[in-house]
Amino acid sequence: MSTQKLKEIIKQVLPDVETVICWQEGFDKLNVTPIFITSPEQVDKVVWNSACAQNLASYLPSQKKKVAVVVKGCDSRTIVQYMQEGLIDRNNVVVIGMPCKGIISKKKVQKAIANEPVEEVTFTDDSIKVKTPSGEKTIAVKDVCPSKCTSCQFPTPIVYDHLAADAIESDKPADSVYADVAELEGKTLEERWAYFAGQFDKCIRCYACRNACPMCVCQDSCIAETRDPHWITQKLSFDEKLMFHMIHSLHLAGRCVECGECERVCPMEIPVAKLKKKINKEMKALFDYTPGVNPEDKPPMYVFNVDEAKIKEHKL
Amino acid sequence: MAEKEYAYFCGCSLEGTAKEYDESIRAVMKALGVGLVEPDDWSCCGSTPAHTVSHVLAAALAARNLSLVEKMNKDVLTTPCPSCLMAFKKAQHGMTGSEEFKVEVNELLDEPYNCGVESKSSLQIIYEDIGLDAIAAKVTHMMPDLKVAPYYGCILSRPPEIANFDDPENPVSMDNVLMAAGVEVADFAFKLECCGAAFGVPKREMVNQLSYKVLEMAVDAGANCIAVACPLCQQNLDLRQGQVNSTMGSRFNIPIIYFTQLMGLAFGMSPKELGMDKVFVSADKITRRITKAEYEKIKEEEAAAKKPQKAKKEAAAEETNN
Amino acid sequence: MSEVASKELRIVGFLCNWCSYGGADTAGVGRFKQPTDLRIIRVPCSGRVDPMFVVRALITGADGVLVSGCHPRDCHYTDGNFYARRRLEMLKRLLPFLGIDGKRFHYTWVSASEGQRWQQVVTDFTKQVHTLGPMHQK
Amino acid sequence: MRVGVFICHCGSNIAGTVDVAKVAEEARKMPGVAYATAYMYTCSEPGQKEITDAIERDKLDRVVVAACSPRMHENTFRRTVMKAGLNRYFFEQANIREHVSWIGLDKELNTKKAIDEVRMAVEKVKRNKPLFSTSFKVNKRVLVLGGGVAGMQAAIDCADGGLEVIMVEKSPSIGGMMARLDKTFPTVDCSICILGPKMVDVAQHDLIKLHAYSEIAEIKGYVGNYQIKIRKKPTYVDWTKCTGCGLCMEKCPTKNAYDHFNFGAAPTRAINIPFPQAIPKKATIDPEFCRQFVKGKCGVCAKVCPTGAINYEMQEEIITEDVGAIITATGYGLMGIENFKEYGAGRYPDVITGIQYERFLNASGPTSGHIIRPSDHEEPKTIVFISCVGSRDKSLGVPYCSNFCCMYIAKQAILTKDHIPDSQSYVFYMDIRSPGKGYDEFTRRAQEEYGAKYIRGRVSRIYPKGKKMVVRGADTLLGTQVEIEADLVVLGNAVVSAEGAAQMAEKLHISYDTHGFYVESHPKLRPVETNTSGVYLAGACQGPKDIPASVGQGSAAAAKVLALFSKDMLESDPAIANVNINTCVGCLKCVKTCPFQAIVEDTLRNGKKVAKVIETVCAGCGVCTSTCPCGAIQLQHFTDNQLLAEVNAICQK
Repeated sequence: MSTQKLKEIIKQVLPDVETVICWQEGFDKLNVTPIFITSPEQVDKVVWNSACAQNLASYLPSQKKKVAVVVKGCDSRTIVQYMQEGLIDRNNVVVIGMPCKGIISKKKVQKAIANEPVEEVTFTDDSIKVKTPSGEKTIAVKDVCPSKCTSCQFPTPIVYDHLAADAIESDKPADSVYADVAELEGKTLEERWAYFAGQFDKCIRCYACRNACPMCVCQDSCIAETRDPHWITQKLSFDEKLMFHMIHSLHLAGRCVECGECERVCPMEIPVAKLKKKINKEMKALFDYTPGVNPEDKPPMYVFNVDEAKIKEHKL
Repeated sequence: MAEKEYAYFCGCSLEGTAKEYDESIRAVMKALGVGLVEPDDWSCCGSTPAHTVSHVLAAALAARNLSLVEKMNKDVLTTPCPSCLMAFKKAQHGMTGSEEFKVEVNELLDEPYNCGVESKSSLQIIYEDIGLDAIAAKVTHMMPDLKVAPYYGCILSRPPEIANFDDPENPVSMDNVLMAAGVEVADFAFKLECCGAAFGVPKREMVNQLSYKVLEMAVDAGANCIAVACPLCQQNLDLRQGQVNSTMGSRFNIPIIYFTQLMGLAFGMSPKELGMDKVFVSADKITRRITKAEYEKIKEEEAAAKKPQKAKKEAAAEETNN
Repeated sequence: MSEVASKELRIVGFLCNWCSYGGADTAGVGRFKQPTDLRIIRVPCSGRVDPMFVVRALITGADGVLVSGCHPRDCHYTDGNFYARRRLEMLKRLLPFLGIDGKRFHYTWVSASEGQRWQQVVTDFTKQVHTLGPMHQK
Repeated sequence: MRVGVFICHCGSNIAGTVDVAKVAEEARKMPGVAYATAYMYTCSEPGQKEITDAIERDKLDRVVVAACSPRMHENTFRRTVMKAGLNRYFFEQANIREHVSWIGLDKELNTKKAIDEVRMAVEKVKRNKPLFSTSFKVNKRVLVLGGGVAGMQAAIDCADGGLEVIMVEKSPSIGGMMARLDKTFPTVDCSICILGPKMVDVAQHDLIKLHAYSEIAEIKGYVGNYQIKIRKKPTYVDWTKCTGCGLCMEKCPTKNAYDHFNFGAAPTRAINIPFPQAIPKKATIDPEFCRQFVKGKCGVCAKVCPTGAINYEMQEEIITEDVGAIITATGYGLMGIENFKEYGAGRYPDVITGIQYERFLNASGPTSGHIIRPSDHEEPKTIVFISCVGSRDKSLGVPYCSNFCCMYIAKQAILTKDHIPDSQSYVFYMDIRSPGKGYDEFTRRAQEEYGAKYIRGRVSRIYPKGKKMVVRGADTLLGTQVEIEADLVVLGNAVVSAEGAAQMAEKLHISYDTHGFYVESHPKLRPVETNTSGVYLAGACQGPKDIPASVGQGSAAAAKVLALFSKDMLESDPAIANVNINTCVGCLKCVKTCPFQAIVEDTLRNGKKVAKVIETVCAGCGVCTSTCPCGAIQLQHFTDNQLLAEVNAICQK
């Protein structure tokens, strides 16, 4: 594993930065949490394994001084998007890239071990061995990974200053990215409505998805909770739940970097990212734009062409 | 297997009076690598009489054939006859423009027509799909005595919103096709003039007068041949040329040849194969052919003879300017 | 007309002040008869129309939403409708994915002089929404 | 909150198809409504008094009037509520005439719709905030775009009124289309004789600054304060040295340059002064034809110029002028002859356009006033004029009448007879449109005194026959086909918008119609204003117009500018964007999308980055408001909550 190299890089960059944002072990080995390293002694706490799910780049816009951050390939798109939107100063960020072959979804692992308490976890490159009171179980990462890993196009970060392991090429076909969207598109209007109505009705409006989203820049000013403007009431009705998810999706139009944090943190297991992925698919079709890939790109909703090649006038 | 393949509707005229049009099109298309497939069991396009009686019934006659094309999984139908073409285009225009009309027409058909076929004249296919370069590449022979007035007739490019091809007032497609085939083309002002059309039966004198004007203008333009793309035009100008002469006191003897026949001659095909023997006013005297190589040699010699004069003239001009 | 009159549906229109609202006025002045389902909200520019207004209207009871602005290049604010075009096209493509028929939402361009075009847009869109019927309840 | 609702009958305009009493009754039930009534004519003086009285009597603090379109009377009623002491933004107008009573047939449904419109207005007005204008200084200089007769009239009137005028003309001389004309109808007086003095006035007026051979590069700013960038195109002649002696033109060896002034009626020299009365009377080199540019050698004009004014290295120059108002008088164009395929599309030299013929008639034209046939320079005897060539022809995209062709064709027929007494003119026409003073008499004179033969019908084809052009058309009065063997055919080709009219409109932020003509603010009551305050229209840029109408509009536009500039300070529209610095997260997406660059980044004292609106630059489009994810930037008077209130008023499950 490349944990050792990661630690070396962190030690190397630490003197130049205020803090290094990385992962550490949480209350058990399946739960990894962020660590903000400010002194060399903390470096030993650093872990790198398939449980390192958090998108640490999310912390960047709120940093006032120069920091270093460790990112997986998927997380790096967040940095690129921040650069496109001018939300970070690239000169103030040291990016430590961590090539990644896939992470695990805690929820899927827990299901695989029937929600038993976790006693010990051993990580190998492509599997994890979980020890529970009823015994040991080896699970392949690909069987419990979040859906984003199954179509991962960027196993190696797009931007980085240091790379903590050898770069990896994607072995997933490009058209697999929107396979789930395409599958839904194949259904009827009524089936899709039934699907989304069922999913969004589960929402408890905890806003965890919003809080985890790296692109939700509004922080405390989120219009889901303001009276001025009063887009949405506090009523826990389906309409208001749907409205909230539409607000989230529309605000992320052409900006969602598909890091999957919203779905990872959702306690109700709502496929929160689906609508955003659909918009991304359309952004690709309309403007040949994929969020968080090229720092020189401009998010399509903030620019225009006088003659839009792909937008045709709609007839009644 | 041909490179391109189109559904082909020859229509009734091309099975009879305009046999040579059909023969020459098939020959030329084959040479150009285009396949033509006739729909099985095609029927009358509706022609001129049908739409004067009922638009719905006329459209149904046309749509029946179009639905056959749909069944062949073809989305383009080509027909050499402008009258058939207009019948198909009008049916298409009416049925796509109005859902009501479409339903009305389809009620009359065994197999409904879903409006998935675009009809194009064979001239359009040759001009747009095959292209001038491909035509020029096939030319083996030149006809140095020939000067042609291209005559389009009234409905090949009109009305523009239905025909949707070439310029409605000054079409140039046949001019360009013939020029690509190495044929000299005259500037002909009566490209679209009425030949008299189907009035040859009820009002023969009128047709004679109208045809006379077209023939006269062609001769005035210095042409010794009129190229046509319509069986009816051909008939009025060729078959009735004698009638014109006797009623108008003229002495026209100008061959009326389908543009595809001229293309075929330029491609080196035999006059027999192109049905050149089926026209009334013979074109034998004006269609003397020499090979392209011979022609180019003559041209080179002519240019060489002119060159010293030209150079001298240019030098003189330069001097006066400075 | 009788079909429309028998049962009105709720259609919300967002019209830019300079072109489409003027076009609707022109239609009125010309007495170009239209179905009565539409309720018009005046905005300065189609660029002011946040797609969330459309969503809010559709979620809270509208059966159809129509947005109309100045023709591209003719925006009173130069670029407003260019932004609108991108945003509304995005929404137009998203709605059916969610299960809301895209035909319930239409965006178009009508200038202040196009009274007849406005009549046509309203008539056709109202007809289109009526063929879909009332918006589904959850 | 106490809202007053006033429903206008508008005579029977509204009350005829809307149950206004029912609307008032329903309005009374709406939350917050303290008073509701219906009145015969709310906009009348007693109607307005009804409103002010009610505000006082019922202590109303918000007012809704349900009447005609707010585009009609919003300002009227805003002034009314202001008179009664309310802020003028505490007013909303529900449009129940144009959008309800005039378009719906069913009274019951109309009434229902009117009630909804009132409910929306009530909900909106309850959320309206008092807004206050700020004053700003006016730059009392005016830009006149175009030096044709309309622009010149506007410039002279403004300057006579004491305003500084900047005139920008794209061609080398002012004068426009009128300078090209030989005579004017219906008086048949010499065009340049009456225009010339005006041109001199423009040139010599102390307050008019002329930029000829120049174009607008950029327009920034707003009413009262525009910054104009003017591109002075290179003439390759130093105009400060050029005396207009014309020696260069005489000696220029390139004799085949396209003559823009003569519309190509004959070729000209590559260095030329467009016409003898040109102002400024200076030479310009056409680099498209000049040998020095095309071949890289010649230099004849530089050799012969007595003042050494020729400068082949001249570059374009951008200058800046600040003005407070703009008069647009950019004129019109003519449809190209290539569109008329049935008339030969320019292939026949003896088929020419009306303006080319005008140049042949003109004593200072290419033939010194001799009518010739371009093909062989012989004098034509049979001349056919065709009117409505392109005009009133939907298939060419010109459904409108070009306004003055009937008249100039009559004039040209008269002049033809004067020039060539043994000539015969024929005029093919659709209708004779001569509704001006003395106009119809004039067309009768052409026929009765000058023997022009008028044939009512269209020409279907023109074709050559020997040296003649055969014009074949229909005579619809006789019901026959006619063929005329003409020596010369003159086409009255359609008037179209000026080249680049659309791009100019985009620079000016004004509307143009599908044909490229500029749209006035109101077709009847505001004919020279545009929807952009500070920009006015004069002449044919708004639609085909003859000389008297263009001159009238020039003066009208000047009067509007003089009225605008009669105040030293202007009031700003307070309906602009406003940033809530508490909720702004400083993502600055609004800065990216603002079409006017009216939003900038600002840093608060606590170091927080926020957006800031430059009030005078903001035009109030609201693109920022729909861009802002957290609703921190709100377009005043069209805030999210105000629009949501309207949505909620109609969408309730």
